[in-house]
Amino acid sequence: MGFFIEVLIGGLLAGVLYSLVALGFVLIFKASGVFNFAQGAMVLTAALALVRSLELFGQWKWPFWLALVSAFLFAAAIMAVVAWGAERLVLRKLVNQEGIILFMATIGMTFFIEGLAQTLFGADVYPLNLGLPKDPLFILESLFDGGILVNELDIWAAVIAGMLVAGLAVFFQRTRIGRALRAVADDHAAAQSVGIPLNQIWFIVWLVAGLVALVAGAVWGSKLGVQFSLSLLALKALPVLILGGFTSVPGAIIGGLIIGAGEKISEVFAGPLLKDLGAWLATNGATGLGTVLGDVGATLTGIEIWFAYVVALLFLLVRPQGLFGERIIERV
Amino acid sequence: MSAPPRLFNEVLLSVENISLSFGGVKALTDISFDIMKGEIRAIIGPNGAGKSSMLNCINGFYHPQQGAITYKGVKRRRMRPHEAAEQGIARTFQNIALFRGMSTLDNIMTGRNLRMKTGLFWQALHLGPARREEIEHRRAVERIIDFLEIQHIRKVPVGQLPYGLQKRVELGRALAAEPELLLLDEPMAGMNLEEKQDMCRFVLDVNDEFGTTICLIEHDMGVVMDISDRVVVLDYGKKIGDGVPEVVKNDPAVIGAYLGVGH
Amino acid sequence: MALPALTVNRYAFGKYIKNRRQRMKFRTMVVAAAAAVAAGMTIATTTAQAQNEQFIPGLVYRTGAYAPNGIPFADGVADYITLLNARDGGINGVKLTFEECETGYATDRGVECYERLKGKGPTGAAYFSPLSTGITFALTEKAPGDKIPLLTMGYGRSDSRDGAVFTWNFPLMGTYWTAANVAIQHIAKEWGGFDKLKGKKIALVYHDSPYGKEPIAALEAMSKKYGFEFTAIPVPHPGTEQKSQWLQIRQMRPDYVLLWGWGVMNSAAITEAGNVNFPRDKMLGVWWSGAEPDVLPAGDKAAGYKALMLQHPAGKFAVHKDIEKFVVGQGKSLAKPDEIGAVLYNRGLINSMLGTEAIRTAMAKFGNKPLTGEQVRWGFEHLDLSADRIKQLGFEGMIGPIKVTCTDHEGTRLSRVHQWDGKNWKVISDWYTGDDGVIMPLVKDTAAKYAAEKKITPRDCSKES
Amino acid sequence: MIYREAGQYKASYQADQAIFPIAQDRLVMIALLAVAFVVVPFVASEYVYRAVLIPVVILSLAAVGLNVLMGYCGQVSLGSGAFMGVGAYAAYNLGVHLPFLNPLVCILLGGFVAAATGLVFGIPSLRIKGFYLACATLAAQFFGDWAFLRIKWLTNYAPSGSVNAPPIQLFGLDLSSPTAAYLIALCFTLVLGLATKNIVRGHIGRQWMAIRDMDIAAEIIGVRPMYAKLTAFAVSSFLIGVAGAMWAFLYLGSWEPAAFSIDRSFQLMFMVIIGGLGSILGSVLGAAFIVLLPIFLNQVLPPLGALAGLKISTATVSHFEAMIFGALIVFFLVVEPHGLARLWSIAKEKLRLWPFPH
Repeated sequence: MGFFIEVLIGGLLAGVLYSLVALGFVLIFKASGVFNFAQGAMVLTAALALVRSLELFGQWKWPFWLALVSAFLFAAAIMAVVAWGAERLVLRKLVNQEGIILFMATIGMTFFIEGLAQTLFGADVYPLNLGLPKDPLFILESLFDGGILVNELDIWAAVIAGMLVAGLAVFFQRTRIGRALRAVADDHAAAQSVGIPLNQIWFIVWLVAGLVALVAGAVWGSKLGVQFSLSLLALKALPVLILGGFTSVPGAIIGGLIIGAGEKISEVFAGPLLKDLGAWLATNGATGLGTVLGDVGATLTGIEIWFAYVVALLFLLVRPQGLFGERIIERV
Repeated sequence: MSAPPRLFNEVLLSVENISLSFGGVKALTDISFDIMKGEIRAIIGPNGAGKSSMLNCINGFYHPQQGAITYKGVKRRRMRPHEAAEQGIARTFQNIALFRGMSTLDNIMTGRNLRMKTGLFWQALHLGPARREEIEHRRAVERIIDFLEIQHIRKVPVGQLPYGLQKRVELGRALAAEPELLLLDEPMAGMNLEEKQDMCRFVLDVNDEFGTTICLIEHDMGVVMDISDRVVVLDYGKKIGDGVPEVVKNDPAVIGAYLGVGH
Repeated sequence: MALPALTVNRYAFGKYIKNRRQRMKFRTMVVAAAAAVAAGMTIATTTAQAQNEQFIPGLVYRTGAYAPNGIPFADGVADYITLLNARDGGINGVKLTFEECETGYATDRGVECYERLKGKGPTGAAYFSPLSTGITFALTEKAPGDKIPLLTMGYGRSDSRDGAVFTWNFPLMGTYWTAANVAIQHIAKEWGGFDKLKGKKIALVYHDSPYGKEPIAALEAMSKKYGFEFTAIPVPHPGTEQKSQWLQIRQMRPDYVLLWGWGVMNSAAITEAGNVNFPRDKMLGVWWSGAEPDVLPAGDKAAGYKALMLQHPAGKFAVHKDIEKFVVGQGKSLAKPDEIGAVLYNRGLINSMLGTEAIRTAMAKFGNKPLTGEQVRWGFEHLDLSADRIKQLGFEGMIGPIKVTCTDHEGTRLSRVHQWDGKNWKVISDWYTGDDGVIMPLVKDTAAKYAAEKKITPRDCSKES
Repeated sequence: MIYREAGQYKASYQADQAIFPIAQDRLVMIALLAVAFVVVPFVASEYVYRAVLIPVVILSLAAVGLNVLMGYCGQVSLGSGAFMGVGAYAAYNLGVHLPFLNPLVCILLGGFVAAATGLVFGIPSLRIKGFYLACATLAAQFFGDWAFLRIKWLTNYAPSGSVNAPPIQLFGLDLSSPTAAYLIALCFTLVLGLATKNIVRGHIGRQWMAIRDMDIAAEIIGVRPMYAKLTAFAVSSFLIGVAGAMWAFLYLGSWEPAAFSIDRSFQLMFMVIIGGLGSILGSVLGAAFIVLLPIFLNQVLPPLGALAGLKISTATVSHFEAMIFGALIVFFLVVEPHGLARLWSIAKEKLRLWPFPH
């Protein structure tokens, strides 16, 4: 039981990290209908800018807090440039194109941004230390033998994600720009007709997505070191998106939690469970079936790579618009 | 057209006590009427009266919660739209629903797909049965193209056509299926006088030459009163009138609905 | 002059605009295409090729997910060849030309590079080092036809050491089955003998690809032989997320964990091991999981982690002095200063050293002139580096003697273990030798299967000179 | 002047429905075929075969397959890499378990297995649309990746999970030379490409396009969405599967599952979109473009730098290559979102009017 809870918690915390990446996708999709594949590349770029400038300021013997703040500001500025480029050089020229064309354009951007980021900041692996604690913690030791293991960094990541979502909520609900963003998300043409400047809004949304990418990059970077593989995280966020719905911020969070927990639990328990079932069947007469099941159980490792997608897929079959997506009423 | 009313004696389709709602919103309430074989039947009513919803029920796109639809004497079970099409119901749409990436010819050819049966294998070879079939149906489609006088836009992608012509192509696509019942959803909306006259002519000719039963929704009262045999009037999802144009025209309830009296 | 009608027909006007736009588009495209072709033409002016040069190609990946590992290796490879040219004027008076081609770790790009470079120079490419499992597989098919040897130092198919079947493959210095065997030897030694393995649990955390799966067959065989319990835990590519694998390990409590990762997977594994408090000094990585980029991102958590060595350690040796003098000093080095002496940089040096020594060996037979791939293959098969020769070359302390034969394309089965102390890699073991009693049956078995699938008749090595 | 169709009258519907109704097009096509089959084998070097022609020809077929699904039927798929893999592994297993089958037959049969798999993974498309479907097809991709690695039977219990293609022979003739591989691939691609063209201009193709353009209207006029979508998935997967089997047998020879990873799926999608959605010719142009562009950039950048007096390192070249590749894709989409095929038809339009454009 203790182990199950441990896996569950581990999965939920991993899910939070997926959500961080998924959030960026949702923001941009909601506001501009663009499925932004470059989100992963933005995570990489932000993290590279952060870690390299931090390194540089460290060499200049700046105090850590100053270096850290300046590095974040520098990375944010880089993301602003990316957002500006995306809006000015790509989106603006592709207004009214089909979704798939826009999607394709963001893949083109992915190549460009990745190439540029590596040219500017290097292609090596750079350890990132933000002063976040990274030690394992054991909780509830009185209840379970050996306690439940959680990692401090993961908890910090969850706290940061929580703050980020809260911040976004305030931004969307309470600020003028936020309201404009929501208006644009509801209806581009209508928003434009009441005088909301679309281009400006798109820039802001890409900037916000860039800042989310910066946070994701900082957290993932502290975990893995800043390196190219960070851009592959985009793929981890996709099942979260289909489960949570492309347009829902809470969906990205809840979807992340479900996917995270689901894939960890399936990876850890599905194979052994089938193996045990096979062994039980084999000893209880059904030898043939037992062996087959045992073999299947033995094969059933490494399934987390597709398990999340299958969960999301099955869910979609029941609810094609995802967990929190808007219901589609078809008309002619 | 003050000719004496035409007489029909065979019911093609009858709608009995239909109710349809989306969530809490009632689109249709307890509607009954029938369509006789060979007639031109109009459905009129103010915006939001449920006219399009009614057509959607007839061709199986919406499924009414209550009531029954009997078509050709058979009470219909819940069905998908393409099954309605297989039984000989074709339609056009209020907002043009052509296949924008395809040419006029291909759009109308698609209308005949129900009658084209060769499988993938012959299609891939494009020989023998597949080629024969293609040419035979091309002939039929060319007759429709001639009938609608759209020869010159045969190979033009429909997305590039002006509105009036698109409407005509859409009619052609529906005709290509050689339907028994043709549902027209505002076929003349947004047209100028000349285009309307053309379209009226086509509708009447179709009814005359092919004996196709037609059920149309139209806002232009002049057109409706001129070409239809009988008219159903809907308002707020309820039927408020039904009968030959002369009677409906003078029905106080109908006048009230249109002029806003009594509400 | 009659004015045209003031009311412009909107439809026609729209059409005009559209045509105009299309024409503009078209013009842009034509101009762009013309510029590209012009650029291509300019490039086509090829530089004259000297006739007395030996061409050596380099397949590298300096970008993408594996770049952190690919860069130092590629720098080492290039720097050693630069050194030979600068210090010795090449090999026996034959100058070496070297050209890199970026594969990005992608198989089709690798094949393209191979095809592009194999015919360069007066005699074609001397040998190829594919540096990726996928590219190695694809080139193994093509090398026999082109008669170019493949130097796959410490990677590739483990059965390709059987030179009778794999005539053109040279997995010098060690295969994964050697690695697996040496790993178990080291664990047994730590525990005080092979009999101590009985009943113990050893887990393998591996990159879920042919590379990662390669050692499983050997480990399973040894688990039967020595009686330890063996569990293989796959990590899906790219290995950024390993929580479930390490939670399983925490639950299973193995006595030792072997790590067969590449790229980000290594540092992520070490980090997660720290997260579940699995002792790092009970982890042993393969030689592709034991370089600086694998431990640095994990920070303090990496301290104590061990890895097999492809014989050589990190640090600077005699050859590095020459590198400093002839390459770095002349501003010809590709490497950043702190890279020189890093594990993968040193491995790159050795890779080039073995390749060029094979050329030297072949020159002894075929003469001091640029050689064909076929002649270099002969050189590989007769490569024999004694301890003295290695000292001469400046590699003393890095590698042991190596002797390649027709039956043994691996040449040596020596290996050691080093440990990361948080700052540096420290050699902590003596030399081990791979046990052919364990490895050989596997090699024979799979090589025969390969020969059957490919309809290859193995060479009779007793008849080879 | 040269490209005039004036005076060419079509006397029958059959002539009007021909693939190349204009005589000049037919001539050009015949000339192209002659070059491809007769001239190329005499002039192409091995590099051209292995690095350019064979990949382009094989990936063209895969792109045609994906175009059937995406361009004609409007169903976005990111699982095409896996379907190539299904074709490859199916062909491999057929060869292993039925050794009397010729490898070329195995390649074709591999396509049928892929078609069956495509049918299964096409079922979600009946309910899911757009990007949701795109992401859902990733399930097929990752499931494929996993299955090829983990189900040992599929790789004939090879310890490392890598597999080898049998040598290609026909009637005792050894067909392992690059020329033979190229000609075989060319035949497969041409025949299947022609068959696909036939399908898309017939009533099944029209059903696909109807579903693509407006699925609801299509169903109302009698197109059965299930039949249309599933045939599209099956035909598409068949073509992609045959391409995958060729990729494995004729190009790689020996491969690991990563050869059919998600990168391949994205590459195919690039080809289809850059080439032009809903165009067979576009698929071929797209495949050529996407295969050749990186090679071109890679070869041209260093000398270009040298001209400018810079020595560009391999790393910089590859970073620049990525940047230029990405920028060119965006540029293309901005200039012509309908792809190379549309540019081609604009060019023909020009040629028709030339030299008197007004």
